[in-house]
Amino acid sequence: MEFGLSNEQWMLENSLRGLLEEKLSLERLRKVAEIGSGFDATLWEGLVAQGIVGLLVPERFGGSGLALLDAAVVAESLGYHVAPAPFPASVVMAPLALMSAGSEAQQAKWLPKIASGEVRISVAFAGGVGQTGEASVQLDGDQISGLLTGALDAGAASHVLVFLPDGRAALVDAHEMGVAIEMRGSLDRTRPVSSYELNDARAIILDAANDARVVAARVADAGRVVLAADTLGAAQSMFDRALAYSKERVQFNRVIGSFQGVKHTLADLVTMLEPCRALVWYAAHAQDAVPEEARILALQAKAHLGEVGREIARLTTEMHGGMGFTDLLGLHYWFKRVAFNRQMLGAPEHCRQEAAAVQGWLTV
Amino acid sequence: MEFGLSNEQWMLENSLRGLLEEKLSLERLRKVAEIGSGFDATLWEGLVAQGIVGLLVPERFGGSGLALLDAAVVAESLGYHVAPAPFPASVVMAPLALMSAGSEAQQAKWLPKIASGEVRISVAFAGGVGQTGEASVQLDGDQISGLLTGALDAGAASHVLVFLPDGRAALVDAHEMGVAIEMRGSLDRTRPVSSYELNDARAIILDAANDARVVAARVADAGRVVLAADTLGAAQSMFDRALAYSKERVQFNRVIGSFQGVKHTLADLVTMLEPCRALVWYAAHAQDAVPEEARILALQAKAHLGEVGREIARLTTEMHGGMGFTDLLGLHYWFKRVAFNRQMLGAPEHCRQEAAAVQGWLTV
Amino acid sequence: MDLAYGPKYRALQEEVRGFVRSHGHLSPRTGGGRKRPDKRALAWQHLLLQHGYFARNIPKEYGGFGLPLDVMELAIIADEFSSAGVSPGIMNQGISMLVPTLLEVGSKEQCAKWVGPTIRGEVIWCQGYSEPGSGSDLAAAKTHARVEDGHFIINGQKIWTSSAHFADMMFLLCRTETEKGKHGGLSYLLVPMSAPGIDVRPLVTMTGRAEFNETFLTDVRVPIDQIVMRRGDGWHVANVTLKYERLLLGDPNKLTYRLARVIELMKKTSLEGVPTIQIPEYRDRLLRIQGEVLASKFHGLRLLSEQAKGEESGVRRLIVKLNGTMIAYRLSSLAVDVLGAAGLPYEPKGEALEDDEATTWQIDNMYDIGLIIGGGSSNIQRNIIGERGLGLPREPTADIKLGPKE
Amino acid sequence: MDLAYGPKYRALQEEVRGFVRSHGHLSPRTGGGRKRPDKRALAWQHLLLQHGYFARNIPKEYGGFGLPLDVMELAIIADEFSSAGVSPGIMNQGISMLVPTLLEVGSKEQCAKWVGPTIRGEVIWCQGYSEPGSGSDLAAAKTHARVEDGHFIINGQKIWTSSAHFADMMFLLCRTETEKGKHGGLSYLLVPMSAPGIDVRPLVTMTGRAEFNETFLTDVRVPIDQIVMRRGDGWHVANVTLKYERLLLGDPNKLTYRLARVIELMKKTSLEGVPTIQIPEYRDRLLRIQGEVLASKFHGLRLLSEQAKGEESGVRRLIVKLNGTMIAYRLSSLAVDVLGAAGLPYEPKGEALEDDEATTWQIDNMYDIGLIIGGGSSNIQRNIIGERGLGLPREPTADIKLGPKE
Repeated sequence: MEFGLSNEQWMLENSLRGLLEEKLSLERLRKVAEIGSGFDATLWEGLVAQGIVGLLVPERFGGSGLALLDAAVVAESLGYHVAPAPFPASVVMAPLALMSAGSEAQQAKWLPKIASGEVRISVAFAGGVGQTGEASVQLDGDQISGLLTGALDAGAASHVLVFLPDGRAALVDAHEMGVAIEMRGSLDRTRPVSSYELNDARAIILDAANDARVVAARVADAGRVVLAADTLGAAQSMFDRALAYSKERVQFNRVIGSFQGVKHTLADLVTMLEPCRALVWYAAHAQDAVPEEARILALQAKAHLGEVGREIARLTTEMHGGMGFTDLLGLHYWFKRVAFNRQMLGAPEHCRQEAAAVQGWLTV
Repeated sequence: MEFGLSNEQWMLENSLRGLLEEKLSLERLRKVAEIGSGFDATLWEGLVAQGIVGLLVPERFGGSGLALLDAAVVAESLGYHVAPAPFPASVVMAPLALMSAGSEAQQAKWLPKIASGEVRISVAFAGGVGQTGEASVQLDGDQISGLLTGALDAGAASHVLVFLPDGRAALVDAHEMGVAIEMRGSLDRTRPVSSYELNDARAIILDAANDARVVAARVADAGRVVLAADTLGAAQSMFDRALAYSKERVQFNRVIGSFQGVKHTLADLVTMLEPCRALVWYAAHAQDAVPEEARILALQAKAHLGEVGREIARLTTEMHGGMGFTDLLGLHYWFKRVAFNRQMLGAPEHCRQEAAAVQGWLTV
Repeated sequence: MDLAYGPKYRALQEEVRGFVRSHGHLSPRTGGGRKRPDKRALAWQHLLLQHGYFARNIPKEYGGFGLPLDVMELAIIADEFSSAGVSPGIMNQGISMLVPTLLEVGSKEQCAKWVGPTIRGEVIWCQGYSEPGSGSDLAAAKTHARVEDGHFIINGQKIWTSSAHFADMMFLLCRTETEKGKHGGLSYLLVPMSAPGIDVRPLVTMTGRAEFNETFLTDVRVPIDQIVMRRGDGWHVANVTLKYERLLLGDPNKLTYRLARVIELMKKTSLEGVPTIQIPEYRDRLLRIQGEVLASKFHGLRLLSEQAKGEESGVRRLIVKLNGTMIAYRLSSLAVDVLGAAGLPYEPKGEALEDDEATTWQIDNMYDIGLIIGGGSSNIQRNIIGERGLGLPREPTADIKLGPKE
Repeated sequence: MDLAYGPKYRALQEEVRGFVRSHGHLSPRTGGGRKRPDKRALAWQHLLLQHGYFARNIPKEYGGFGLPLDVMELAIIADEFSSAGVSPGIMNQGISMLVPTLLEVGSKEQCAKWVGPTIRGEVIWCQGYSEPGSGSDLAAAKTHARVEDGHFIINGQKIWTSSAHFADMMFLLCRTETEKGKHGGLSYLLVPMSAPGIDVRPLVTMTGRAEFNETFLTDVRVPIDQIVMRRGDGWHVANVTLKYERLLLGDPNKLTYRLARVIELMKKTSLEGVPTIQIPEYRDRLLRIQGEVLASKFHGLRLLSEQAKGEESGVRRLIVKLNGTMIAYRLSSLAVDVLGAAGLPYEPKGEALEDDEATTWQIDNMYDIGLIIGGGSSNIQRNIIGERGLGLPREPTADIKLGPKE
């Protein structure tokens, strides 16, 4: 028995971190952020080459057939480097939706293309996941119309997967007639915020789900776990930088990390942060292996990392003094990634409320 | 214009503090706490002699005709010394209820006796103030029956004033037939927790109120302000002691107050605590002078002091190290007073909910 | 406690209401301080000064209205202006920090020369305190000035000089007495930004906007009488200014105003159809902060009252910045939260920010962190509160002197 | 992550279930540690040891079951025992702190002599660390021992010696090498409480109960071989014990158990007719803490797993106490809150405490503060985490040595 990552998982993380360190200097990050699409073609190629894009796709469809825990390991590394890559929706949620709700034929058609990086699918919910913003879509036969806000990974997506209020999922080609996408500048320049306007666009309904609502919740939960893992990485990165800074920066003739004011704050932050890793790991593991705990853990991991991430983002910024507030160190990219993750797919308050409902503590 | 206490109020406080320092040594406190009735006859005589017992009673009925702000000043001093004295109910809420809801004859009969200290009235609510615990009373003509828990100042009370669920107030002689009181050991040994069992006891209805519910809320709010002031005093006392201790106690060859760990905590505590004084003053003042803000301020003062008090009570206890956890310094009397005040007449969560309702932010 | 409106106050209230009714349409938008006041703002400022609704207690000979301090009057004016939504006048570092500093420790000549133009909004100041190597440890400033034929010749670099790109003047902390040690070697100079040798470079912050600058000074010449107090008194003067900065940064009026904005926002935004002000988890957070804001507001009135009576405020005054900046941050965090995913679109560079609720709140939230850091980070505030306010001993080896007691 | 139950684990699970079914009725009440185990508890302990459900990984020659550490096995046993509500065995300072210390740094003879009787519950230990003048600064201990004809002669005073009034033995930190400086002069002795010259006086705490003692030692004689490691090694040994104390005090199993109790309580208590678990303001607090408890629980499993694999846990292990004690406090605070005014009746001295929900929670809440203070206050924990865990430099003049790295 082992509570922790396997050697394979550590290796996966290692090689990914190598890639990210190589491809994603701060200058490069600034350039990609300038564009704001959340997509870096060179980095994407690297992810494809490492087999990360087809992480969850079964081997028979050309993927690696790995588990959500592996995806969480990847997400933590991506968050650590605020990598501009369409991962949560395109690499995790969309293939998971296809695997859970797609027919054999649909899977055979789409999963190989996902694994090869050829198709990148954005995901949007029309209600039900605690996300603010407008969303109203109607399905008429195989034609879909309406407005969708807060689509994930839409920056360079070829398709969008729409979750209808009843839980059914409809796949729409982003370049079809009747699909208009509006990208808006996002707080997190490594992740776009996009809206889709659909006017009688052709939709492919994933139709093999027994219970569409269950699938929708499962996909949302997987996204939550991955966002939590991403926040974990981003927060860890900010913590590491603040720690290093506190050992270098001298004020009042002392390295600032020798002052209890700074030292105790760092101690409090690591005390908050370190247990989050085990929570994220187990929450990811539970999605595949412990169904009876899966929902609570996804919701709690998302909520808890949202809270811890915010505290760490603020306090590590403060620890850098005025420099932390400037653009110069680029710390703010991490700050904003944490803020973005907190608000997507249900903010902490909503996730806790849903976790209460799952446990029967909420009479509707 | 002046935002602050008048010279008279400072004098009132000064002479009261003199009395309390003289009469209420830690040994004396321990003895009274051993009994647990929340009543110290010697101290009570002193309070009568200083005119504090008739503070709110109009001069024509033998009192001083002062305002709730004066009562708050007194309450802060009583809290500072964890004085075992039936003040919130007997000196503030009961006379206020008589003045607001009693007929001229009722006032003429009872208020002079209150001012002289001869009559001490406990107050209990049968619902409606956010207090947990059982309460169910029925009024049948002038006979009252039922169970009341959480009565304030019942330790040495001659009477109990019962607020019925509809807001009407009934005065019952504690020594009459059909009145049974059960005193239970209280967490705060300077304030008893008492229940009354009433069996066809004779009740005098205060019958001059236009709107009984308004009066009940007003009385509860006055109690809340006074409990908040009491917490302010108790918390200030704990803070003062922790500050003094941090200047004396040496560990690692340094006075502990020179460590940022201790210094910054004290700074945080004073930053929390000091603005509370202005809040309590204004909340008290508003009860008499600013009716449109009175409810919100009473509820918010109670809630805010509940939260601040708890933090200060815990952290100042911690700052005393192991000694803080013992009985030796007696710090725990203050700790428990703060805990008691927090829970009575509506805990913080309830008070905030009621404040939301008052502001129209709660649709029922 | 005497907060009752006597006839004098009722008269003032009537007067202000009348003014707002008849002149309110001339008011510029409220807020600002990040730009040079435009014509409209200058004209409005002139009107306010004429009526004594601004600089009411500054002596007439310096351009103020010359009345003795009366907190109630100020509260009435502030209330009427804010409830009518008209601008209470220009807010900037010159007005809030330099003017009270000059009035407290400057010479008569300096007050006569600078106070008037500054409060009229004609002269804009920036603050030359922090340097890249001395953010918290201000007294370690390396920028220095030597004296040569009746002038200081200044060389060095300052950072966080907000408004430097449009300011007329800088109040500058620099080292003039090399032999006098860390704190004793500093002086406080008034430097025209038009002087040759000053180079201002914008500094982009985490919000994506250039709210601050770095300012490089190379052989900048300033006449020797452009000093506040004497050579070597700079640390004392700087601390007077910092005292006013702390009060400015924790200003409870701003908290009250922001609380009202959050309440408005929570009535408008909704989550799955329910207004967020009705969602108990958010509402309870709002109410907790409301309690804190109320306490801060009345605490502010108490401080003003003590000031009017000439009483010592001690630690009560020192806590204002630490308290106020954290509450402001909690408020903007709540606003960001209730906006949810709809709060993520962000366009910080456009002009029409006022209508872009999401961007405005995100900027506020990040700027609040800047304010927690600026003007002495929270840990510096805690040292000041602990040491000056509570009399706790200093760190054994820290050699900082914390300046004069307040 | 390999948490799947292989056949070996399913078999163990079956075995434990069978044991609980057939023997569960023999279990004493869970909890305790504040009293000497009674006959029933001793018999139950004996059964557990026989079956390897206690001391499973302690070598056979010392009275354990002698199996290699397998975290999953321990988790299965703990789960089955707790879900059946039967006692997992005796918990006390001897078992949780002294036994692992001896196994780590004690001699074979000491292990052979003390481990068995201690895990059987026959020998009860108390901790002689803190002194009135050295609560946080343990190494400043003044209690000293001189050597005389093959004995240590001990004089001094210890405080916070919980269980001293019924303990058989004390592990004691005292000064033996006067010439060797603060940390180098200490030794770690094993002292029989029956030795002449020991005087135990109860110390009443804020709960109103005598949970601790002061212990006075006057010319107490102990044979010279009753020392763990060598003279002058006391600070090292004490820190080994403190490491286990930190893990004990932050035990995540206790948090999980307590969370379940709070949930039960919140289903039972109501405010104006609504169960408190349905009141969003309380429920949201519960859920926040649930998130923290879950994180702590899995973090604990991770630590066990690292231990089993012989990996370094570093800072991850050091945070356990700071983290766990604060969460425990927040849980008991929530319990006290939902009890409201009904939580105020308090009878700490009676025997039938278990049924008195109000008193039990109030005691827990205060005791939690005691645990935050005890075993190294939170500020001491933060220093340890910062300095040993994160490699931050020490205070410049503090002359404490923090003992061996973990």
